[in-house]
Amino acid sequence: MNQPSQIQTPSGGKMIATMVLVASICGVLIVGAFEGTAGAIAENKRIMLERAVFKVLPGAAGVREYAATAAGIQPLAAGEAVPARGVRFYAAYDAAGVLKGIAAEAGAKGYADTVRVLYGYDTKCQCIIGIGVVSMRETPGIGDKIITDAAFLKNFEALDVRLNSDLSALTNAVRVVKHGTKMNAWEIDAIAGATVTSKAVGRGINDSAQKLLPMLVPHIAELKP
Amino acid sequence: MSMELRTSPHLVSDRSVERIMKHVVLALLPVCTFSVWQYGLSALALLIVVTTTCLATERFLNRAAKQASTLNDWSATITGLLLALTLPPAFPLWMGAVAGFVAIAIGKALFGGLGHNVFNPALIGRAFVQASFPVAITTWAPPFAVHRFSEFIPSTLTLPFMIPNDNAAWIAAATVDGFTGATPLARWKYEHFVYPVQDMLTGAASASSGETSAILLLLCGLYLAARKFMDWRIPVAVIGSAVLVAWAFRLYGGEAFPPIHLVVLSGGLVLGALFMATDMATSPVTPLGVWIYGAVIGVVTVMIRYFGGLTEGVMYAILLGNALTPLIDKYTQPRVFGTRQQRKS
Amino acid sequence: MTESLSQIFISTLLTNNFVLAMFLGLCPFLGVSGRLSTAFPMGVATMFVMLVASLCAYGLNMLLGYFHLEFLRLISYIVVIASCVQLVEMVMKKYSPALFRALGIYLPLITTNCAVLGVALFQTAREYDFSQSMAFSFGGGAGFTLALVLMASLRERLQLANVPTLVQGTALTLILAGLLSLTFMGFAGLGSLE
Amino acid sequence: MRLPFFHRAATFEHGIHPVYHKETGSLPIKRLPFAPRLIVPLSQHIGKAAVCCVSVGEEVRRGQVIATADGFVSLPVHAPATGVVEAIGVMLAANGKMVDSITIRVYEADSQEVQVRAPLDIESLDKKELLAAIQQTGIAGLGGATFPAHVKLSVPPETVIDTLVVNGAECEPFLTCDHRIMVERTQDLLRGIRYAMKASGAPRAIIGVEDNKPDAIAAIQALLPADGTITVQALETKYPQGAEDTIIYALLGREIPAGSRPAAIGVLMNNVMTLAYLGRLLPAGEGMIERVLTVAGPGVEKPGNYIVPIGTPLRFLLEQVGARGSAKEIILGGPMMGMTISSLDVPVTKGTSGVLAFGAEKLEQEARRTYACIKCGECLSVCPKFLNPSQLGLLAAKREYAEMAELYNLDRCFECGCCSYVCPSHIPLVQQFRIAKAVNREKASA
Amino acid sequence: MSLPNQADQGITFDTFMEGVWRQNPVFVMMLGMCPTLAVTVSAVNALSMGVATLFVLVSSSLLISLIRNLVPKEVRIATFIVIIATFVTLTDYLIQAVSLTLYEALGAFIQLIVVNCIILGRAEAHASKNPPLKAVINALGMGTGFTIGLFALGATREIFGAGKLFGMTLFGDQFQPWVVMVLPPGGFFVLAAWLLLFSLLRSKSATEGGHAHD
Repeated sequence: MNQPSQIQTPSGGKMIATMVLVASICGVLIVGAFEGTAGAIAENKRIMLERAVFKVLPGAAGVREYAATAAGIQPLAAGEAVPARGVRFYAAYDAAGVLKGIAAEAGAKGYADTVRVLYGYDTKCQCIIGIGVVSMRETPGIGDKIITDAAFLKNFEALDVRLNSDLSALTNAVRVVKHGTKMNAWEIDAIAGATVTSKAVGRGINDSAQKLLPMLVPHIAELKP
Repeated sequence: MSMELRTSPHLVSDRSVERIMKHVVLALLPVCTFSVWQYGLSALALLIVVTTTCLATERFLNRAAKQASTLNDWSATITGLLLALTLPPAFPLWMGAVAGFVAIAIGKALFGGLGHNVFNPALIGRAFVQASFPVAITTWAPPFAVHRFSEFIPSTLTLPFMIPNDNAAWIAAATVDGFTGATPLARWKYEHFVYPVQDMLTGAASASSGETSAILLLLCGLYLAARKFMDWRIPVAVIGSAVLVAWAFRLYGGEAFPPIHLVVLSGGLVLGALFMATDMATSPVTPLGVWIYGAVIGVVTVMIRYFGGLTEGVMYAILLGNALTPLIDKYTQPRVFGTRQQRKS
Repeated sequence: MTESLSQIFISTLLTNNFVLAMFLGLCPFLGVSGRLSTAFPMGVATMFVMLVASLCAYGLNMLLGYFHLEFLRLISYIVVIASCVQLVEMVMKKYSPALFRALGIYLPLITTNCAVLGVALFQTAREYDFSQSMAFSFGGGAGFTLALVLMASLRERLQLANVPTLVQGTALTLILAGLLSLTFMGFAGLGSLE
Repeated sequence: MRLPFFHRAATFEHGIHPVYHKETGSLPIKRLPFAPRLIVPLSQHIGKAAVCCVSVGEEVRRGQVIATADGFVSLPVHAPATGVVEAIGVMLAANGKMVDSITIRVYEADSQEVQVRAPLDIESLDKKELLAAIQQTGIAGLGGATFPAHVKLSVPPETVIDTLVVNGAECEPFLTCDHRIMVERTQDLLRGIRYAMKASGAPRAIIGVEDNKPDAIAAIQALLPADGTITVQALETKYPQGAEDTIIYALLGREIPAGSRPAAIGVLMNNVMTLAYLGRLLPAGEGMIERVLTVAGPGVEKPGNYIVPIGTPLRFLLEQVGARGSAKEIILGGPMMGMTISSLDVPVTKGTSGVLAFGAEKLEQEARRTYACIKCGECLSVCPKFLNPSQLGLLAAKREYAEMAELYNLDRCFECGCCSYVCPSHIPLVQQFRIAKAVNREKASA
Repeated sequence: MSLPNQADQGITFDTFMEGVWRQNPVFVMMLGMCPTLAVTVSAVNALSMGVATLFVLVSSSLLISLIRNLVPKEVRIATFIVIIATFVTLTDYLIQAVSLTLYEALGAFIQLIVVNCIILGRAEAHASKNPPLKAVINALGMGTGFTIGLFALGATREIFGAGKLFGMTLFGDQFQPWVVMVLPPGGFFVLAAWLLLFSLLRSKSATEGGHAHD
């Protein structure tokens, strides 16, 4: 980008013309590409989201995006930003249009980088009934067991995240305990040898649930069609 | 009479690289013996395989570079023994061989051999296998198992390039009480369990083959320091700074932080401080530099143990110290005689 | 999911060091790490430009978001960053000629440093807020400087070693980078407990 | 007297403890016979060579001036024996160069009486006259530096000397001639010290002696003047305790600023041998015609300290002390800083403090394998100048001579040899530094 | 990057092969290192990144070559960068439309193609001085060379690091992957190993007296 300072060269007019030409070519190309691919990309994103949500909420057939704020919940259009202090969540419905559950993203710093998971929340049992990993860079062979380790995933078949009586926080914070010492429904049995990653998942879910559920649960009825 | 013409000095001391290295090997032998007594055949096989690989790699690369053999300076032997001592006793032999090869090839030969390397070769070997085989390197075996002198631990004999054999059945049959497979540091980190001091002194805790008995290590280190084959300032700085930081955390952080004996006696702190951090080629030469270097290692070790994802940080702390060595050396040049502010008399 | 500022800073400085773990800014890393005397000013200059770029990108992203012109993000980032570098260069030349002499020769090089564009792109992708972006770019720049200085000091020492001819040059630098990267793995998970 | 238990000798930082081999320290000084021919170089000191004032065939008396000083920084030469001038011309000197020399054939049957000038009444001389008289003795620094004594003692008017340091450390292994001088010629030494104090204006003198010579310390202590102007101080036995920087630091705690002379911190230093000869020759009006030196090493049968006439060829000297046929390496001076010679035909000069003969065993020991620097840092912990020989050696290997001088103070190195001595990799550090300095000097002059 | 000006020469096979072999951007010129190392954890990623770069390289070379006589010297580089950024944005959207999984695997490194020195280097040294066809062929060569280099790295790292190639298991279930290979240090090591191999081959052929190409 070495633009010399002598702008008043004789070719000033030509320069501007060229730049305009280049800019317009580029503009056309970019806008064309954006318009041309927008549909496919949106479709891709939808499929990916659905796949992720359906995995953590078995039996779901449709997804809608919402944002929860202190003021209540509101639907989001595709790609729309979440209002400040709000939390994005997905409401999943079965083929009959009945609310199957809520999915939301949780993340916490793991061993290498942030571990991001999507968890499915069942409104009836007030528990988490499934998780799926969105992204992580944990050590293959150790940390990435959170995707495959059956015993670990069993923690999330009914992880207790009930709210307390005034609906301000979880009755029992989600805790990760040492492998083989899980006693309560709100505890997560860590993977032996992958404690850091296990803890990241637990911490992420706890943080997210503590924030989302008190805003969401009072308005849960609004989601039922 | 033909006269020899030389320039001064005409006297030399009896110090020599071989002599220093030979004594380090000598000082490591009790540690090796203890590890074999503790873990039996598997530890012995690991020591032999890793050391042999190191020597073979050194010889092979000597030949490739068309230079005289450098085996007789004993440095490859030290690398092999130290490397084996930092690996878990049940580490598959083929992985040990990989570690040995990497230690000599990448850790040393690429830089031009002994004296030119900038990182401790043994630690490069270990860091490489730690990154490559993270599961195997954190799989511990019980000490003083019943059949240790008649049977190998199954994972030891894993076929090359294969996933390690499962040791569960062997460990169950070995009838060791309360073997959890976790090191004292890990048990603190995840359970806040305080290992009894005597277990850690006598080697009854899970650990790498050479790290278990702090007393034995200290005795061997004392021998080296007393005979001036080792810079005593480095281990003092490493352990001293680690104790100081641990003490400060314990004082202000209370029960959230482990007791000091756990910091000093567990893991590889003593082994690393005495035998790894003191590697001459990769530690500073300046008088002030060695203290800074030691302190950095001690502090970083404690930081990684307390706040990092790993339970043990000595290896990485020493490697970081190695990486900082050229900088430390550069900025701690001694004050030349005759440049001090004169005292008015 | 909100990461604290110190977490972001430590992460970009050590755990996910821009050069050693993210491979950003490799070209200058390999090129300017021969001597300590150039490595440090280069690191500082890059750190400064990264802060400026991060600042610009943050503002620009808000602007583009407001007008729904996200598809122009890349093109505007690169243009704005390049102009910013020019501007910084000019301002520096005018108000601090000493600093300009020290850093000036490195500034044009930085324009095509992917660490600078990387900061802008990653902070956008991770949806960092303003202070997080600043912590991120500061940590990234500091991490870049750290890696550069370490590498330069190691290479200076190896100038005096008998490195085999075959290994000399880029291969040696890459192996050193690999070993440094291996060393920095020890910081993995720093600050992730508790 | 201090209690031995609390005794702590003064010392400097760093340095080494080589094996001393000071066996000859207990043997009394003996006189050697005259060699049939003596070769007397005209330049045995730092400065301008003397001007020959005799001619071939001329008879000279022992002690007679045969060459006169050429200016201030120059010394006269006295005939070491009665005989006839056989030749005047270039001859091989110990440093391997050809230098102008006077060859004297010694009269075998002569009584060899010393010709003296009129004895001096030193008390009556003023400073200038005293210095002139000192110049006439022809004494140069006998410790090996061969700086003319009167030049060293001439203090510029603006400089104030508060202490005369008398160097009796004799830290080089094997050498014991200073030791014997202190024991046997204590009176001469103290007289010489007083002359030097007078000439330089120093109000006090400290004699520093390594604590491996308790008999020397006792001998001096018994004769010290009551006014306390001259004291003796024990020094730790450590090499290089006798170097200018280190002994002044050990005794006074002062560092000579880099690149300066001791006078900059008000100190003047002289060797015990120099002052002992000054004390002996000056009142008698004699010239420097012989000196005491140590002959030792595994290559000689009768090691000891001998009075040797200046100009005695080493071949004759070694025959007299029974040199073994296996002697392969002859060193002039001490083993740490001395130099080897290429021929046995070179003569003893004023600066020759010792002659050491080594056999083949030593050469074998030195032919050890050299390794790359393993950066053990031992050289840094022995360098009395606090240099970084490790880094200097690495730079020297890559011929970065300019950087050695600019960044790592190469020029401060005085080649004491401590770093080479301790180096486990057997890197010839001092030798490399010498080359580096020479190259830098050449570049600077070019 | 200062290649000889080849404007007056015709199109030869070497116009293409130059970038593939003699001036291979990865192994010889050491250009575009960031994506080279960051995305080569698997053969698929490496290949996709290579193809994406190839696409940007070829299309930007074409456009730049077409307007090369219109662009004044002063704004040359600025123009090039804008053009390159355009095609990168284009690629970015295309990849999103094809596969979001791939897009997430490559991450921000697609957009970082903008600052890949090969592209600007080619634009400056070749495309701005040569007619469209020749520029495109040369860019194709360079892009192919880059892709080959990336693929070599990606394949090596995937084979060692996961025991797979293109996701297919190669050595059976019991193979122990060398995890370090897919971690950052492994990237540096593998590239260094390839470089060593290349220089070993070159020194071999040099000692055997063979400068066949010259």
